[in-house]
This record gives sequence, structure tokens and C-alpha cells, in this order.
Amino acid sequence: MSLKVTPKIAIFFANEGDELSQSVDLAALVPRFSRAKNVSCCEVLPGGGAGKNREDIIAKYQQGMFNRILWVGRFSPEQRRNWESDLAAAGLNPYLQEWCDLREQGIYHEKDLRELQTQKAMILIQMSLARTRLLEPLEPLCLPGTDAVLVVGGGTAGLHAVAALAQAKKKVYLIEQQSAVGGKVAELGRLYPRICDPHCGLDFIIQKIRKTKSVEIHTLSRVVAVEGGPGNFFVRVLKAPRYVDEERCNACGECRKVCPVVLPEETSGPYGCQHAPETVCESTFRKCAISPPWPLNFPTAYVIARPLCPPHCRKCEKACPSAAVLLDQPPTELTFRVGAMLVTTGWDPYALAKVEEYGYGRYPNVISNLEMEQQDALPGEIREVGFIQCAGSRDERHLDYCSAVCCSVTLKQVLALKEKNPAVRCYIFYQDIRTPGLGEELYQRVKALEGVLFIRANPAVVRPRQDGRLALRVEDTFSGKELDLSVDLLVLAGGLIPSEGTSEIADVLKLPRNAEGFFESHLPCHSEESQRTGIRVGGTSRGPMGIDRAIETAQQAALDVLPFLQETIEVTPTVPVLNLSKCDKCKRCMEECPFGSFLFDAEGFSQVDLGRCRQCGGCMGTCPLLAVSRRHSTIEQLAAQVRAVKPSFLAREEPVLLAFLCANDAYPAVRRAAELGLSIPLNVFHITVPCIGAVNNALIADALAFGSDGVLIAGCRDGQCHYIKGNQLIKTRGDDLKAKLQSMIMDPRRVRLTNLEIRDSRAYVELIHSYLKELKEMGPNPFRA
Amino acid sequence: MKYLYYPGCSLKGTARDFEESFKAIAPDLGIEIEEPGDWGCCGATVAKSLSKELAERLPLKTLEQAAKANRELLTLCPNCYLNHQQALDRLRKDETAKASPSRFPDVKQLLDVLGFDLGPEEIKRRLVCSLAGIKVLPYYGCLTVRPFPPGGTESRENPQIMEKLIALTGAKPLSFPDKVDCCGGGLLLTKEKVALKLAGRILKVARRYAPDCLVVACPLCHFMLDGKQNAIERELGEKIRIPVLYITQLLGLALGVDHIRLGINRLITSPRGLLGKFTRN
Amino acid sequence: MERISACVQCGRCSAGCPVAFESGQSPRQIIRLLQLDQRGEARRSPLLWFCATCQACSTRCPRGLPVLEIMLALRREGQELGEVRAPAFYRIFRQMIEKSGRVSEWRLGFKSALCRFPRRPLGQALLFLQLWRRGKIR
Amino acid sequence: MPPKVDREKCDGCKAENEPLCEQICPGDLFTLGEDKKARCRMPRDCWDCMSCVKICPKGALETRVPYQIGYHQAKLIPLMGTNSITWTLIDLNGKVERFHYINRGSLD
Repeated sequence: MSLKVTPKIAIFFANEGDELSQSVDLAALVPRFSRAKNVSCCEVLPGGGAGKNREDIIAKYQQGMFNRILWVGRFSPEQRRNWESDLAAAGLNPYLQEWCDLREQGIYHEKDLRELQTQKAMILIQMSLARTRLLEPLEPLCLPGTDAVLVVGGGTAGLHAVAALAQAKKKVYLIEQQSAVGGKVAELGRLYPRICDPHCGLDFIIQKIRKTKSVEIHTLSRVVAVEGGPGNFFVRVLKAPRYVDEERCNACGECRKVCPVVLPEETSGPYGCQHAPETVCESTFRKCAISPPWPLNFPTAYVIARPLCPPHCRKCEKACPSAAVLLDQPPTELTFRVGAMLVTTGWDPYALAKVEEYGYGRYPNVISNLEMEQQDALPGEIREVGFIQCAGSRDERHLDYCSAVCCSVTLKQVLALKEKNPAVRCYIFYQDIRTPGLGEELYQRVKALEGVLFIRANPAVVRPRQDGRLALRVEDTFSGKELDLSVDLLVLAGGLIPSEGTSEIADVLKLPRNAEGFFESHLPCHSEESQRTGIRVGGTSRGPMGIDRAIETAQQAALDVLPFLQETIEVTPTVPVLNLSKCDKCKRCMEECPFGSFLFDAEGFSQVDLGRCRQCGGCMGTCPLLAVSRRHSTIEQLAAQVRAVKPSFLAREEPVLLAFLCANDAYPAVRRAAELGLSIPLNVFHITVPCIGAVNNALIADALAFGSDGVLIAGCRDGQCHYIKGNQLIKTRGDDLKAKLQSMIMDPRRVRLTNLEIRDSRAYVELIHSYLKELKEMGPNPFRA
Repeated sequence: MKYLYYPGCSLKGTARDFEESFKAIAPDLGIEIEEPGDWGCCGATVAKSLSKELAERLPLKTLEQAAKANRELLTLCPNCYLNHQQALDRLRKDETAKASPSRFPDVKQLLDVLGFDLGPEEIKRRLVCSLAGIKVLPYYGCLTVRPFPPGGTESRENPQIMEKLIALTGAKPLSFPDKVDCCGGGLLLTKEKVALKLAGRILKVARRYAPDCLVVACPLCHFMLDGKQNAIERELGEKIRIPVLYITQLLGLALGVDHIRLGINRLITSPRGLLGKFTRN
Repeated sequence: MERISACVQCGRCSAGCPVAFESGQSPRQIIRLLQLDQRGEARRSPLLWFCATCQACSTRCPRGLPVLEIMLALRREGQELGEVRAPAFYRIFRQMIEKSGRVSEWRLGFKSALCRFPRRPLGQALLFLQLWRRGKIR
Repeated sequence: MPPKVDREKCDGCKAENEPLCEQICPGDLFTLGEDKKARCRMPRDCWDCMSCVKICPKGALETRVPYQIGYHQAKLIPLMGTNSITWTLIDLNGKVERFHYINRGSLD
């Protein structure tokens, strides 16, 4: 805490164009506040000549006439910023200024109400003054940081993020669990919309990464633990042995000539393919135990599937001309200090065997779309191929969501197939074809092909025929006709689910996921956030998407982490502060923090990690002992404002309403209402809070105890809170409070929650009027003096 | 294992061989049953087509009996099982609203009891004869797996529990793609032609696999595939001649139970060929 | 019934329905009629009484609609409004359970055959004989 | 009269450590029950200081006014502000009286 300096407050009325004097009796207000406690100067700024004012005010400040300012009147956000920076240059801390806009509080040029408006203005200025007295100078906090970053997952998304970060001259560690980078895209045959070879795109990005030395790639590795916070993550990584020295091996292949292990190619029926196997060992294996990495040759060094080696065999070791084979290499554990992390752990195909009615795994000629990718050419006897869309997607028994890519994938596969086998007839069974935007072109291209029939219907079951073909019976929903078709090959357009690696990293990093298991983010305000500061998510770990969006989101995520990759990280000083002498270790702050910012200190108290904190103040709202205060909207400052509301300026039958406004949506809505000149009644007083979750029940109790007849709590709409769950927090607490009011024989309607969007100005004004009417019917608050 | 046994109308009539074979093997498998004298019809599919009230009322009587006896309820007929299970779900839903633990015991169908309460291991221990050499095609029909699959966990599209039971006897279970298709039994007395068409489709596919017999767990399926096989043959204009056994009869054979006690003499499509193979072994 | 609007008309119910095309209509079309608020037409659909209640539609619906329950409700509704009369089999069945609590299958079979084919009451005679000889009719 | 716990509202302070009522009770009468809800283990020793009622963030506690003073129906309910407290007293006839006290001293 800074040294307490007795506040000397300057109050400046901005009466630009007689803005204020038309509404209130300035001549009465100025002398009244000149005498107020701690006020050392109270002036009306002369209209016009802002420049002159500026020098004058700075001069007065430098003469020591005041050490904080309360501005009364209308200032645009730009004007506020200019005043703050100009005065900061002169030495006044920007957090020692307070702004009191009377218009926002419903004070307009109403001649008839001038008297009443003056009284309300008096209260409003008192409220702001009470707060100004309690303001504290704050300086940005500096946390030590580092310019290194860790990317988890080396698929397409991860590689693009790595390239972007390397270009920004950051040190990048890439953690990949396979023996090489490339991910799922490396397994694909073609990419839409250009129907190009995906290895081309991968090679392009890999070339970029190969050129720089600031990228360190760790394959066969997984993140096992993380400590610390943004700027200072300590990431523990377990690296399985490769048994081949990455520096020395040049992939000459001599070892493969001597390897005694010969395994048959893994197949599963006539269309069998090399599926992404479950363990590293299998994945890296092709025919013998020592083999090139998988799925791409980056890094180049070979890898040995050690469990497949015959006992005591060291043939490859002897054969290697570069002495690169390290058969006794142990696993290693590495620790990286990084400023931020990026998670691009990607997707897995949905297990189509679960969509039992389509017989995947039961009939050899039912294959998945991923397996179809790996078919080079189809056997000649194949004349008819069926594609079933939404196999598992958009189905509440399987995946509730649309997997986004399957339509385009099927169209692409049909195009490729028809190119090689023009005589093949294709049936596409679909509910909707979803190729938004320019993807329509792909759809039209396939529509124009001969021998491709789109059937808007899904089969219920697939049955083998005696001749081995598959029978499909559907109702063509356009004509209502029954169709009995048969195909030689059936491709199921299976969906995308979060990869196993996504689940794994979510557990290690404690990243919240949505009901579908993907990382949740707040679109469009914080699109790549993971709800854990300093950790960004990109690509398909965020939801099903095509390669285009996967690359874009990963690059966006890379851009987003840049502020964390500095030697020192600057944190806005409006952080929560814990008063440990009050804290009872109940940990509600920890439970309710949407960003997991709280940790235990050595004595079991909550401790906020300033790097992680997003400064919503939810902890302050939740603390039953008022032991948490968010700086610059401290519980004392808010309480002082609440207490300064004096309902007695209105007649007893006129209800007084105190409204807490969320700074993100509700406050702009109200400000806009004032700009539009909508009627904001004099009965209402607004107090703005960083997030509605910051409103502690004690503040509401204060408002009622000091005589407000109603308390309105205006937060964001559900699911739109910038801090994820502010409005849910206040809802739960509000319900507790209402129950208590009920037991006190007070009408629980005196506390009301509402959700506003940023442009709900008219709705807000209507709500206020109807609520005031309701409060009028309820009669005055029994605590109102 | 002791159950309150609910027979249902068919089991006393056209499916008396089902009941007989079940009662004949129950002691050998360690299943005890208690049969109330005054059970009433569950309403089949008829009650729910006519009146909601009637459909909801009819199964209650037996559920009350089960609650009173504090025994799980066992039904052989899948249709009776479905009606009782649905009634039980309704009761429990009401109960959860009242937040009291249920006083109504579970309802089980034959495959629940054989496949899960008892379990293949336990059954295998008790079998005495091997039926090796015969090929058996299991047919589930609809209501044994839909909407409540055996054990609550079986697949509704590709259940395996009958296959497992058949394999226990030494017989070879064949994989039948149409095993959960509808036999049309519900339409026999209203749309006979359609019913025969559906059952005919199943028998035709079945014949492709050249089984020694079909095995079922439903009285209606049995009636359609066995009792109406003649009529189906006339419709199709070709011979089928596949005997259709209840799963209980097949298990009974493996338990060494006498044919007469298993009601095998009551089959309409002659099982002589099958039994010949069996006795030869 | 309030979830009718959730139907996406994918046609899985019809594709799996063993009787969908016997009556010239499909379960999907009935749901569509309900979405279009043409309940009367849905109630009079011939498909309703073709339904074998095999549960395939409900089980395979990707939106979890209780398609069969909807069909049964339409059956009941049509009768309650006096628009349709249940086939004889249903009425005879009901009379039996109301009279004796149980159903005698052969009587049920005989009576419904009599209603459907009044001129050929003995069309099923051979089957009855076979059943009787095997003790399945008592 | 002993404090009464509304088991629906009580969340056992998330059942970690001691719940707030247990920490504040000068007689150390509270404990977490097996159901992870607060429970007064020695009701007879309660001297109605109301600390627990005041501190409970869920409003799950209620004390009865002693029989000698107010009979059973009477209730005394505190509502905590930041630096003030309001009391609602409901007597056995349902008559309501309210009091508002501002605490001495500043917030911190």
C-alpha cells in the first residue's frame, strides 16, 4: 500500500456550451462543493479554449493545489484519455481521476425539473466524491517474462503457429507425440478446394521452419506437468527414446537392410489402410523395427519400435555408418520455461463402429472417409459407391454438432474418384450439403458430374447382399419414393472429435472444455482464449473446422500470445488484492474464478496469480468476508458510492432505484440511451462495475439498508459475458439473497437481475420505467428513513 | 435367483412350448420362479393404440405384485416386457419427482436373466451335452432389443448375447444381418399379407446361411416364423423348411432335457433333421 | 409432441420402417404433416394402422423423437375424434381383456378372421388344426 | 435456541476445510456432517450469538429467538452490508420490526 496522502480534490465542471448550467443550478453547486471535505478547489471550466484550460490545470496541479481530480460533465472517451495522459505527463497518476457524467444519470435540459435535477446532481457528485476520496494511485505491475513459447501439437495448425512465432523472433518449442510432425493432414489424400496434395502445403511450411534455428522440435514427447503462470510457465515434458540420434542419422536406410523384423503390412480387409495407430511404436513402424518417422520425415532421423526388436539384436547399430543408433537410450524429462503456451492438439475421427446401423467394422466394404483418403485407386470391379453424410454427426445419439468438413470432404473424394474412375456411379446420401461461402463452387462442380446422384435421405441400415454388395434402402425425401439401391463400396462421412491429445493436455493444463470436449472460447471477443491466461488454443482442438480455419485460428492464437513473450510483462494494476487478515480460507474465490487464477500459498490462503487474472472482480463479488477487493473498484469505493445515495431527495412515494451496470454491455447501453435522449428517470442511480459478477451481496444489502427501494443488477446476456460466467455467478448469489429477503418479509422483487446487450438502450429504459412502477406499487422500502 | 414370473397370454397358448421349455430348464440353471395365479394381460400393442389410460393401467397390477413380493419381475414375452418396463419407467419418473427411493423392483426379460443375471459362465458350467456340428441362426426380432436392449448395454443393431448363448452349447452361431428386423407379427391379424411379407423376407435371407435352425426369444416371432412358415412358403412359392427353436429349447437340449419336456414336439415346422444331427453326435 | 419441430426430415425412420411403403406413406411424411399443422390428415393416414410397432423409427431417430409414440397417439386421437375406427382385431382384443382380463389367442384369431373374411371363416382351418394337434389351442 | 441449517441451501462451503460457520462459532459447535452439510453438534450449548447466521454466504442458517423471549414463531434475521447490519425481528404475531446499525470503524 502506498503512503496515505491526504486527498486534496479538485472538482472541475465542464460546462461546454452551457451543457451543465442548462440542466442544473451550477451557481449553487459550486459553492456547495467548495466547502466539501477534502475538496481544495472547485471550478467551472470556461467554455471553449480547451488548450488554455489544459495549461492552467496542469499549472495548478504542479503548484500543489490538488492531488486528485473529479471531473463533472460530459467527456468523450478520447477526451478522457487525453486528459489522463496529459496530466500523467505532468505527474498525476491516471487512477486518481474520477469522471461523473450527469447526463448518463438522466440529467437533461429539463427546465421544469431544474430544482430536482440539481438535487440529484448533488447526490451524484457526492457519490463520485466519496469514491474520489478513496482512490489510490496505481502503477502498472511488471512480471518477469521470457520470449520463449511452447506449442503443443505439430499438425498443420501447430506448424503454422510455430512458423509465425519464429518469424516474430521468438524461441519456440514444439511438442509432438508422434515421431514426426504433420498430424492428420499428412494422412489425407487431397485437400479441398484446390484438390491438391496436402504434403505440398506441409512441405512449404516445414521449409520455413527448417530455415530457422529458433525452433526446437521435440517428437515422441508429451507434456506431463505445468507450473507457474503467464510469463513464467515451467513445462515438464516427457520424451520417449527414439533410439536414433537425431543429429547423426541421415536416413541412408542401411539399417533397414539388416533389420530382422519383418512384419506384414497392417491391413483390415480389401480396403484396409494404415490407420493412425494408438501407440508411438506402431505408428513409427513400416515393415521392420527401424523405420523412417511418421507421418512425415521431419525430423529426418529414423526411429526404432524397440518392443519389436528380437532380444539381444544389435544389427542396426553395427550397420549404421554414422553410428546414430542408440539402442540403450533412456527416456528423458525436459523442463522448459516459457512465457506462453499454444495448444493445437487437433482431432480424431469419431469411432464409426458406434454408428452400428451402418455396419462399419462388420462389413469389409464399409469404410470411413479417412480410409477413403488413403485409397489410391479403387479396384476395377467397383461400379457403384455410396457416401453416407452425417454418419454420427448431427445426431443426439452420437455427436450433437456438425463436423463441418465432411460435406466438402465427400465432394472432394467424389471429384478425385471420378477423375480416376469416370465410370463409377456415386450416390451421396445427405441431410444438407454444407459448403458455405466459396465452397459452393465445389458443390456445383460435383453436381455437374455425370453419374453422381445426390439423394436427400439417410439410410437406416446397411445390409450385405448375397453377392457381397451392400443393399441400401431409403426414402427419397424429395419424391417420397422408396429407393432400393446397392453399392460395391460404402463410405461413411464420419465426424471429428477432440483428439486424445486434446483431452490429455486439457487435464494437464486444466483447460475448460465445452460439452462436446472442445476448448471453449468467447467468440467474437476473445476467439482464441482458453479461459486460462497465457494459454491460447487453435485449430480443431477448438471445434470442427477445415484446414483453412485451422491455420487462421492457429496464426491468430500465435499473434495473441505475443504480449506474453517479453522480458517483462506489463499487467494493468486493477488486480484483486486479498486482505489475509480477513480471509477465512473458504476458497470460494478459487472455486468461482472463471480463469483459475487462484492458487494456494504456503499457509493455505488463496493467492491470486496476477498474470492469469483477467480482473473481472468475480472474487470480490463472491467473498463472504469482503476480504477481496479489485483495485480501482474496491469494495470500499463501491460501498462509499452506494452509501452516498440519499433517497430522501424524492418524496417517500417516489421509489429510488440503484442500478449496478456491467462495464462491457449494460453501461454502454445506458450511455447510449443518454446519447439518444431517452428518458432516464431521476429515480435511478447508476454504478458501473467491471463485471456484474463483482457485485457482492453486501453491496446490495447496503443499498437496501440505506433506503434504495430497488436494486437492479444489469449484466450481459447469457453466454455473452466477457468473463465467461459473471452473470451466472450473480444469479446464484442473487437467488440466495432473494430467499433471505423473503424470510425477512421483504419483497424479493426489490432485487432484480437483468441481462442487457450493448445496444439494448430502449429495452433498458422501458425496463426501468416498468420496474419503477412495480416498486411504486410495492411501497417504500421498510428501511427507507 | 428368484423371480416373480409373469407368463402373459401367448405363453399359455400358442407359445406354451416356450413356457414349458423355460420351466424345464429353470431348475437346472438355478432359476426359481414364483407365478401369481391372477395375472392379467399387459395390453400388448392394442391397449396403447386405443386408450392411454388403459395402456397405463394394465401393467400396474403385476408391478404391484412384484413390489409386494419384493422380487424382480421376469417376463418371457418381449412385448409384455416392454409394456411393464415402460410402466415402471413412468412410475419411477413420478417417484423421482417425489424424491423417494423406488419400491418397485426391476423388470427383466429372458435375455436379461440368461445373459446378464446368470451370465454365460454360469450357464456353461451347467451344460452337459454338446450340440457341436449344428449351425444356428439367432434372430432377435424387434422388441427384445428395442428400445430396451438386454442387460441395458447390448447393441440394438448388432446384439451378441444370443450368439454367446448358442456358442455355449457347442453349436455354431451364424451372423445374421437381419437379426433385429421386424417379423411383422403385430400385423398378423390385421394386415396378414404384409406380415407374411416381412416374415418371408427374414426367412429368405435366413435360408442363404443354410442354418440347421433359427433361434428366437419371442413368442410372436416364433409363431410367425414357425407357425406361419407354411403360409409363407405358399406366398413365396418356394420351400424354406427351417425349424425355429426357442433359445430355451436349445439350451434345454444342451442341458440334456427330454424333448417332450422342452415342448419340441409342438413345433409346427418339423425339427426332425436337426434332431437327427444332434442325436448322431 | 412439442418436439415435432426438431425433426430434420432425414428419412431414417422411413428407411428403417418395415411397412413404410406398404401404405404409400412414410413416417417421415406423417411427421412433416404435423410440422405443417395438418394433424387431421396425419390422423387419417393409412400408414398408422400398418405400423407393426417395431420401434425401429424411434430408436434410430437422430433427434430422439419418439416417432412410434407419436404414431400411437395419432391412432388414439383419430378414434377419440370419431374419425377412424380401429380394425376389428383391436376391438375384439379389448373386449376380451375387459371381459376376462386375458386374451385367448385362438378365439382372437378366429373372431378377427371372421370379421375380415366373413365368407371364408375357415380360411385358416389348417393352421388351427395344426395348432390344436400340438396342444397350442386349448 | 439452536441454529437450524437449511440443508437445501447449505453447500458445506464446498466441503473443503471447515465451513465458515464452524470457523466463526465461538462455542465450536459446528461441524460438517457426512452429507457434507453443516450441522450443529451440541444445540444445547448455543448461546444465540448469531455469528453463524451472519456469516453464512448462502443464507442457509437461521436461529430461533429463545422461547422465553419470543416463542417459537419469532425470528431474528440479520442482513450483512459492507459496513452495516440490518436486523429484522418478526414476533410471534407476525409483527415486523427493523433496525439498521452502521458499524464503527472503516471497512478495512
